[in-house]
Amino acid sequence: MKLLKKVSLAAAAVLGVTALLAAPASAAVTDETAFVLNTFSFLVHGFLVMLMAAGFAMLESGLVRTKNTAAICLKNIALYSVAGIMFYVIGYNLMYVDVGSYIGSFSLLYNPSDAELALINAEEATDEMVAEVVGNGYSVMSDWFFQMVFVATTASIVSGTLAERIKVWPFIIFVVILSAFIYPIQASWTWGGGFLAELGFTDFAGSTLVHSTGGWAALAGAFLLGARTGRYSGAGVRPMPGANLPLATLGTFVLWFGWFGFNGGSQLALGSAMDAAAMAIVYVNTNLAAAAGVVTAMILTQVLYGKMDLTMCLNGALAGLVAITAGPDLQNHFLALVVGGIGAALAVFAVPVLDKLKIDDVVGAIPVHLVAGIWGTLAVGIFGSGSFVAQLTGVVAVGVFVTAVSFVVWYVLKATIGIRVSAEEEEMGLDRAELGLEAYPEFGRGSQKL
Amino acid sequence: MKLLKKVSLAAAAVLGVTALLAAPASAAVTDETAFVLNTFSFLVHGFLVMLMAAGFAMLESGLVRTKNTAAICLKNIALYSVAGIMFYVIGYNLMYVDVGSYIGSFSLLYNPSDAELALINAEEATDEMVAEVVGNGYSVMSDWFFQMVFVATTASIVSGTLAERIKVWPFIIFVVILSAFIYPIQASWTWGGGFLAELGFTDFAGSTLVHSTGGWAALAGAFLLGARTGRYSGAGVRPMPGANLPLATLGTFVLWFGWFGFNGGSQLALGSAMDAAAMAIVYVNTNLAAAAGVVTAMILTQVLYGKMDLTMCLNGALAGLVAITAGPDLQNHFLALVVGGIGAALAVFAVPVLDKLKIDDVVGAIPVHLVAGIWGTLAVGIFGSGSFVAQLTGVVAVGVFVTAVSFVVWYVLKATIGIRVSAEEEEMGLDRAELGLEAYPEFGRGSQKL
Amino acid sequence: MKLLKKVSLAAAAVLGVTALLAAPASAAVTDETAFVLNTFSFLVHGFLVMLMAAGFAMLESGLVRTKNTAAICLKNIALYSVAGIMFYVIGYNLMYVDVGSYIGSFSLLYNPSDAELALINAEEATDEMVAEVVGNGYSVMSDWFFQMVFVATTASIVSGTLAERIKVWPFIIFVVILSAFIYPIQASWTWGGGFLAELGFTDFAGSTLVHSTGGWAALAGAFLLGARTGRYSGAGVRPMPGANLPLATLGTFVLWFGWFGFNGGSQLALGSAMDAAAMAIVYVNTNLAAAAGVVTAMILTQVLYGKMDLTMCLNGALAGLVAITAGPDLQNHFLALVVGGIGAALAVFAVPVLDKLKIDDVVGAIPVHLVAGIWGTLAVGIFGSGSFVAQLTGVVAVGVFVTAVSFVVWYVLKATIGIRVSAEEEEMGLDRAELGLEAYPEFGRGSQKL
Amino acid sequence: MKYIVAIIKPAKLDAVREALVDIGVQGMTVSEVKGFGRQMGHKEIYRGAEYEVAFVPKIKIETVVDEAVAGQAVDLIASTAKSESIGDGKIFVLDAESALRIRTGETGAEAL
Amino acid sequence: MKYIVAIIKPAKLDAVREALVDIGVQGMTVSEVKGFGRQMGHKEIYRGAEYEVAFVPKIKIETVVDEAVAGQAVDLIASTAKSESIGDGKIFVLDAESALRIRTGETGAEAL
Amino acid sequence: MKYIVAIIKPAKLDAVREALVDIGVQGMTVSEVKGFGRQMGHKEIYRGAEYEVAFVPKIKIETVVDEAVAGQAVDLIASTAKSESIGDGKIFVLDAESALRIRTGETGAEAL
Ligand SMILES: Nc1ncnc2c1ncn2[C@@H]1O[C@H](COP(=O)(O)OP(=O)(O)O)[C@@H](O)[C@H]1O
Ligand SMILES: Nc1ncnc2c1ncn2[C@@H]1O[C@H](COP(=O)(O)OP(=O)(O)O)[C@@H](O)[C@H]1O
Ligand SMILES: Nc1ncnc2c1ncn2[C@@H]1O[C@H](COP(=O)(O)OP(=O)(O)O)[C@@H](O)[C@H]1O
Repeated sequence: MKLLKKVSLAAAAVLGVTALLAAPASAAVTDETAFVLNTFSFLVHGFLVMLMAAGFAMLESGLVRTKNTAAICLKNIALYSVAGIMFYVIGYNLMYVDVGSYIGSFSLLYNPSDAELALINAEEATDEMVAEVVGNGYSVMSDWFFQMVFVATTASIVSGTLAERIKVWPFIIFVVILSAFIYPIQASWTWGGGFLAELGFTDFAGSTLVHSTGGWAALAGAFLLGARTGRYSGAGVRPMPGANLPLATLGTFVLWFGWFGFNGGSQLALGSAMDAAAMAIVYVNTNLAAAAGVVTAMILTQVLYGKMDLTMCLNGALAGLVAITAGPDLQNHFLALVVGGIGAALAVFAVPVLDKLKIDDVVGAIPVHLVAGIWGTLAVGIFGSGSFVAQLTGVVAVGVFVTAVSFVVWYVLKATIGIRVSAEEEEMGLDRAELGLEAYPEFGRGSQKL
Repeated sequence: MKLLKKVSLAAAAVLGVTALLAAPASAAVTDETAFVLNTFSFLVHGFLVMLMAAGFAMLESGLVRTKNTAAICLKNIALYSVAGIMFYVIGYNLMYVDVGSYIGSFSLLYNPSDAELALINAEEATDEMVAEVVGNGYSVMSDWFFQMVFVATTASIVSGTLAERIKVWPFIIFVVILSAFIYPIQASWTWGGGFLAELGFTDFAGSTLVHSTGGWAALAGAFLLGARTGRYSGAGVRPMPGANLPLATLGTFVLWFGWFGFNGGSQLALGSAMDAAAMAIVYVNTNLAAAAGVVTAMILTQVLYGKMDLTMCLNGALAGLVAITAGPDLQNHFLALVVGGIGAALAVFAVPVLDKLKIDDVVGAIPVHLVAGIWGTLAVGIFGSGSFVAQLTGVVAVGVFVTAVSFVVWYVLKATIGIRVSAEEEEMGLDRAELGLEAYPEFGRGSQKL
Repeated sequence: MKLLKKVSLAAAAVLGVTALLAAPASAAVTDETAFVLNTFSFLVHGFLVMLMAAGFAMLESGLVRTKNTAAICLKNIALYSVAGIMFYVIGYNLMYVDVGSYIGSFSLLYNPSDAELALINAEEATDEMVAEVVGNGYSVMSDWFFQMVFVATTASIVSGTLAERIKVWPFIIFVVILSAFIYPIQASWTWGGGFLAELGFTDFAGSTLVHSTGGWAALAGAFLLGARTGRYSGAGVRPMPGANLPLATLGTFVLWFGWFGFNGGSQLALGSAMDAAAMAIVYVNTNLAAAAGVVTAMILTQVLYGKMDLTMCLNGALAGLVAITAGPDLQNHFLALVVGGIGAALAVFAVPVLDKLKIDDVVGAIPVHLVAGIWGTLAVGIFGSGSFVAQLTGVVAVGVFVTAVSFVVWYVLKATIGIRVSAEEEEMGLDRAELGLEAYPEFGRGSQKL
Repeated sequence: MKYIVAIIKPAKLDAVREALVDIGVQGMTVSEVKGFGRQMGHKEIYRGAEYEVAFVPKIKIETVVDEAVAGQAVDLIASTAKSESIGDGKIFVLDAESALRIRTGETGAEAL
Repeated sequence: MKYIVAIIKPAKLDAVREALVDIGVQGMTVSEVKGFGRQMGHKEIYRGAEYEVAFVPKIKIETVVDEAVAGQAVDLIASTAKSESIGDGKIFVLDAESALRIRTGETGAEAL
Repeated sequence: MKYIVAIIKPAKLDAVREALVDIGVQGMTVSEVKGFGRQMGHKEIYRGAEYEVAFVPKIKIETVVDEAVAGQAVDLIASTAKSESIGDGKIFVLDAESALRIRTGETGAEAL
């Protein structure tokens, strides 16, 4: 279990050294090799998580209606880009640099360490140069890369909930604030070594820090944005079926794939047998929790509705993944089935509840990321090594902060430039209204063949 | 060439040690480093194979008709989930734990080793703890993860053949039995070190153990399930063109991508220069065989039908991959072109033959996985290091066992709960009949825009 | 910065050794470990680049009209296959084996080294065997694999520009010549250590060698092939909107994902802390340049056209990636934003310019790969370590050679078998005309449901 | 019997259907069409090139009704489909000589 | 000449086409439509919310035939398209004043 | 008023629309249809099995015009849509009893 997503590495490095002194040199992993392996782990797991941006894009493209598909594609590639830039500009520093209890440094930009540049630029690398670089345990930019992709995930969650009616630019502005301030600040409390970390709150890969955070921000937005026109008009709910379920399925598989990077990489080190073994355990728990989520959703929808609902089963897989994310280091894999299954069940039940509350969540991001994320975080206090009270504190602290700030930001956006397209534009679809094109110009009603 | 997918590792470890003693310590790979590399190889190659589940889902989504698309998506994510769970519950133990000649242990669940847990939970890791863990050569759960994804592949093959007419639940039940018993038992004969291994039968990554096994199970099912209504009515064959060929193309590329994990990871070790060099050879053969498959299918369909058939070219790529899977360690890469090309040719010719036999294989899984799988396995006896007789014996033994057991299982399912939807449901499409929704609700006939 | 994509490795190995002697053996990376890591880096980054073939296939499938979708899918899987085979048959040798100033060896086929086969086949690996293999720094076939996937990228670029009107077979023939001769010969000048390398021209991962090369070949083809019928008839340009923008978006994300392999792997080594740190820097620059490209395109299209154009934003991401590819080792990441942003801006402006010139580039490959590729190469002479004159020389030399040879090849093809389908076939669509099937048989006009 | 062809805005379909049902119209057949008329299509920009989409999506309702209710049906469709904005559509009435219900073989008014 | 409009179940299209060809009908035009009638649409559940799909997929066949064969054609369509189950569809007959074959300029019966 | 139904080749749509506009036809409604006629469908091979695609894609234009211009409109459509190759299509003319512009309530010729 890693309290601090960064500090731990020092530990790892130390452990490497211990082993080194203890064991015959020839048997252990050398410091430089550990450095390379730790760095490569960040890069490999980082590119896996990066692909989750594509996963979200496909999931959401499949679950919106055709007339809003191009807009959601644009939002997804835009948010991934903006989140990365803002995290480079300031986010990372607020999250990890000189973190006190509540926030890091306001310094701008984050670049390679002088030690690394010295080594890279050296005519002839001296022993000391190497040692100084290796001392950090991993390359600084590999860590930045791995941390960066998490921010984008948080932003992706928001886009799914608010799809089909939010204007593009206000959404982008919210992403700027989310990735530059909201996410990094709350994350510094735990992974940055802030007060939640000291409190003993633990979140291995971000059920709360990443997924619930996205969920809370989405909830605040959905509340102020309102439901899609006609969604809750008159009696009951008017479904607006997703237009392309194979894409939604692809997106879910890609997210599942990326999650091995999300959780596996959060072991944060690969420089020792201990880390390698622990990482493998994380992979297995991640996969089993998702599998349990799918099966749970299949059975539940069959029983509740008399038919399996594919979209709910996809949600189930993701809910299982979100739930296990806070503690994928469970040492008895059977518990991963339990955690994932319960997470999926909660998501399945949460979907109609949200509709009752007239909170319109287009892709089910709130049930999946917020509800299952809370459950997963608390589960660490039940099955895992964490304390329930500490876990609960973390959930509440992050929830209150993110919801409050997001609400204010959304509110200001709404009051100023406005966040919602006009009724006509909504009827016409965001693709034509905001992008002036169509996602599938040759299919169905809008066909440009005519 | 690895006879036993597990035992070999010990060998690798040993070799590591030898090299270690022989060479100046500073030059060789240390034991712990080898452990980390072996483990990481399982994880990286494992996540590649995991993505093949998405590849199969897209391939099949693209090759069925729209009205059955959501159902095939559901089956694909369900089978991947169920296969993983069953392999955890019992499959792995039947395949690898205390394997005699014909079957492993009936014990339940498979969890991390005590040595690993001891190391992970240690306040201070002692030298002995590390040594004990490292002694195994790789982390136990990393191996489980890599083995698990193979089971899912076997199940995916079945779903493609039986698409568009099989009921979801009976199919799931078959997958439970396939992944819990049928696959592990026959796999134990070879990779578990059973009688086929002793006989000298060799199957590097599973042309027979994985692909033909899936093919035989699919064949038995197709025989009992019958063809899609109207498929062979009256004169000749009525084609039912796949509804979304870009998705089928994407699926094929993704499978090709995953195959580097499938074959490359089956080197089973990365802890020495020898293993690294051998793994690179596997990658190259895998890619060349697939490429030869595509080109062969292009030329053949051009010559035979006067037009290139995209779906056949996709099948050709996969047939090339399946064919090389039994022996991707060929030391002259030119032979990979030969093996892959012949595999593709056999698949192209097998497609109409199956139609003659009125065996309705929706996506061509039998030509690709069974026919090319048999060829690839025998090819090891021709071009590779294996003995032809041993290879033939393996093909027959596995074929008889899998077909017989699958037939019985399908038969019982058919006689009890039934495996086929009604004619009306088939006409309506499995999506509406079994899932109560549509994969593309806004396109074409079923459009919910009206 | 690597002048020679191969030679550098020797350097890396040497450095490894130096560090070794200098430092206490136990602290450094051992030679064999470095060999394994270098090899694994080639394999991992190689499979990432391989997936770019799928990315191009989806991008192009999404940007053509439905009636030409299956044909573009076929071309994409065919070109990847053919390029790989031809690079094995002769390309690699022309590029890397005994390169003088202008060309390598005309020898055929490329197989594992005797040293590696000796080690792999040894009953008992001797110390010397290992040392001899390790001496090479990386496994020879892992390098071949990584180099091979680059050729396919070059060919993919061509297919996008010429889509919707070129005949399949002539295109394939061009790909044969491109991957067997045109690409390897010009690449040998730089990465093979030829005259451009001596001149000090540098191209880290191929802005010029890969992307501009593809762009020049496409330009020559587009010029001789002519525009799609009706595209420039009468006043102004008649747009022919891409039929499936979610697929185009997916393709862009997949390309972005693969680009970490493209640029990251071009560090060519992972066997030391220096290489690992440098590789991480490459990853970060790659991501930031693409992100800047997206944001730039969003803002530009909003300002220029009053609406964001999704397809231009996708182009922007790719233009940013192409631009940074020549020098992703920038040590101040802020510059990556500048390089990527300018690359995207140039691409956005180039699109209408090409239309003015009546050069019909279906997917915008020329603005993205040629224009941004030139910019990125020159940028190394501005922000990076390269000399502007040397960079310019390289751009011109490669441009002249590739354009001239491509023009001749296209010309001969046109004069002999012809390269363009008939007007009727074009109206009917290449899918029915050349493949005799439809990509989406159930949707829209061609629906086979009737 | 009258064969009524109504071209309306897609958003109005449900309202029109319900209105017709209320006055006892038992059936109708609907299709997605493209319309050209006074409501000009819109200009769009794609990759920097401006172009005109000449046709606008419309819904065509075909319903055969008894002489007696024809006028009422037309008025009802008109009032329900009206949005006062350009492009509301048209209603055409043709004469239908006969109608037949396939299932029962009934003809004339019974068939509607 | 008579303008026959037949709304049938999609599954019956091929049978009807062949039947018509047998009695010498040389051409027809077909479109995918949605039907509303006695055969009510079906209920579906999506993400826990039940809803009604009001319209059912149907096929519309339009064929213009000579006065003489009109009756026979209608009966034939009716008998072939019949499945006795609700939703079999309707056949309407209108009068067509003229027909013209674009390719040849032929008019009247020759044009059919 | 006349109700003109023209079945043409998809490629001819733009030309026909412009021609009609030139003679003052203010509106038309277009749909994608499948045609069966003398122009037989084409054979295709899929995965080694040959089959016949019976129907060919066509465009159906419906336009209601004033008695006066009907003849001219028909001739114009015919001349514009003609390619002399089989499958050019047909033009049918029916009588329309009334027309109504929903937006304004205008009827008769004003409604067109
Ligand atoms: N003469 C006509 N014949 C057939 N359809 C017509 C005719 N005129 C208009 N339409 C249909 O009615 C729709 C609306 O007509 P339009 O002139 O655009 O607006 P408005 O109904 O407000 O006058 C058109 O899109 C077209 O589908
Ligand atoms: N009055 C009508 N006008 C136009 N189409 C009709 C009418 N009545 C029925 N239809 C078409 O016929 C189809 C079948 O009619 P329906 O009443 O559902 O079953 P049945 O034909 O068995 O009575 C409907 O779906 C609709 O498309
Ligand atoms: N009797 C008919 N009724 C309705 N539509 C017809 C009829 N005959 C032909 N058509 C339509 O006209 C199209 C062209 O007719 P076809 O006989 O194929 O060629 P041509 O118009 O050159 O004789 C057909 O595809 C069909 O859509």
